[in-house]
Amino acid sequence: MKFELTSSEITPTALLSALDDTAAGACVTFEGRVRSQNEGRAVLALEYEAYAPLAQKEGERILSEAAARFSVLGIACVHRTGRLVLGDLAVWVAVTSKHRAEAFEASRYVIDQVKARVPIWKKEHYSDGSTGWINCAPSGPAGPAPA
Amino acid sequence: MKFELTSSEITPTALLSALDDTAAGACVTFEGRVRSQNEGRAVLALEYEAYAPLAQKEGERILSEAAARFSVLGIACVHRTGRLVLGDLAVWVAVTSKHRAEAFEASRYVIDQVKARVPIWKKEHYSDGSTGWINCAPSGPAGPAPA
Amino acid sequence: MKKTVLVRYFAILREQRGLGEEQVSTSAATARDLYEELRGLHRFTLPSGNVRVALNDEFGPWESEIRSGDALAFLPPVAGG
Amino acid sequence: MKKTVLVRYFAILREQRGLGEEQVSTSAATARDLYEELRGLHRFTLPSGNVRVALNDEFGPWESEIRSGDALAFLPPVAGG
Repeated sequence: MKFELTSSEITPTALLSALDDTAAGACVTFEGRVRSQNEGRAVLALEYEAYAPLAQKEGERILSEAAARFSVLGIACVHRTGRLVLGDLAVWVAVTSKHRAEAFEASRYVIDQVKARVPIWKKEHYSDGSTGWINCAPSGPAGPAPA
Repeated sequence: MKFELTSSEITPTALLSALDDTAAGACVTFEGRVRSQNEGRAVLALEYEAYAPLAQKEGERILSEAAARFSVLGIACVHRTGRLVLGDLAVWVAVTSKHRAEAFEASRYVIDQVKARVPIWKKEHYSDGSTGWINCAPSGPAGPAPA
Repeated sequence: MKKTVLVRYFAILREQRGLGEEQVSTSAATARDLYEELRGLHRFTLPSGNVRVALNDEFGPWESEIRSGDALAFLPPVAGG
Repeated sequence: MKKTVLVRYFAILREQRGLGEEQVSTSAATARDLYEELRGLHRFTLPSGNVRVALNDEFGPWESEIRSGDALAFLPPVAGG
């Protein structure tokens, strides 16, 4: 069970091999990538800023909750910080379990909770030169952005 | 959108790169692997047998259904045939989408339907030398095995 | 009147029959009649309620009428994944 | 009586403040009082209802009393993933 913040490229292959377990019949992974459009605006790059000590604690709490709720064998989550460009991997979740239902449910739980609770912020850089902190418009809702 | 039956090792890295798309913010993959235990019995190896022409058609129908039901960008499923040993990848599903909900739901739909509908059979080889066709006990239920 | 059809067997049915396919001469009217005939002959353990039939590489109802030249396949409960 | 606390700012608050952390001398009793004081001073656009507070690297309620030596962090709505 491992939660990690990293300022360098996320490499799923190495991370997955740490979860290898011949008791596991199922492995679900989620990759969140920098996409070219957000709410109709062309995105060129983005920055993630983390409050590292608390992000680490909250991330570990989420993985513990998932392990307690679902019958899983292994669980991992890595989140990038710093500047990312189109197609870069921003967040990666993997769960192994004996049966598939648990791996699906636990991985969904982890990414939903990470997005809602871990103190990480995203600033988008748009093709017109402007930038914006997601969810931080003064009158906007405080909920997490989709996907 | 691609469904494939293969008698050689499934290699997710190559398959994933075919799904690369900078419009995709989310990618969910499911890996089904040969696990060491099934219903309390130690498994050494297994064989998958497919009715290839109909398995191909039914697999393609499932991917079409998933693409029609969920807003996805890319979708793929590969299923092994032949003899597999512990840890081998038996089935692989990947879905890319703009937002994460669709990728989770579509990948779950695909694997659930593949297990329930595609004419593929599994024979397990146990550590005591015995073998068994899964779901084919004469008095047993006809539903698919978990995981 | 007898007709000749190709029958394919998979998984446990293939093993119980001892071969993967064969030409069968039968007077069975429907796919179900043919399965019951073959089940009695070869002592298949699966009742038709646990088996599906495919006619010419497509799933079909058990009540499908069979004609000379048809290809039938009897499919035990599937277990992919 | 004034106390001195460390305040950390993140994301849009960091940019609006123009720095990531500072020592603040304040007579605010609670975390909320301190945020409102700083918000007025630096024209933060986010009301406290859209911000969370962390006290000594742990989420805390806005009514937390603050003491000299505390480290507070003001957290805009998160957007990981």
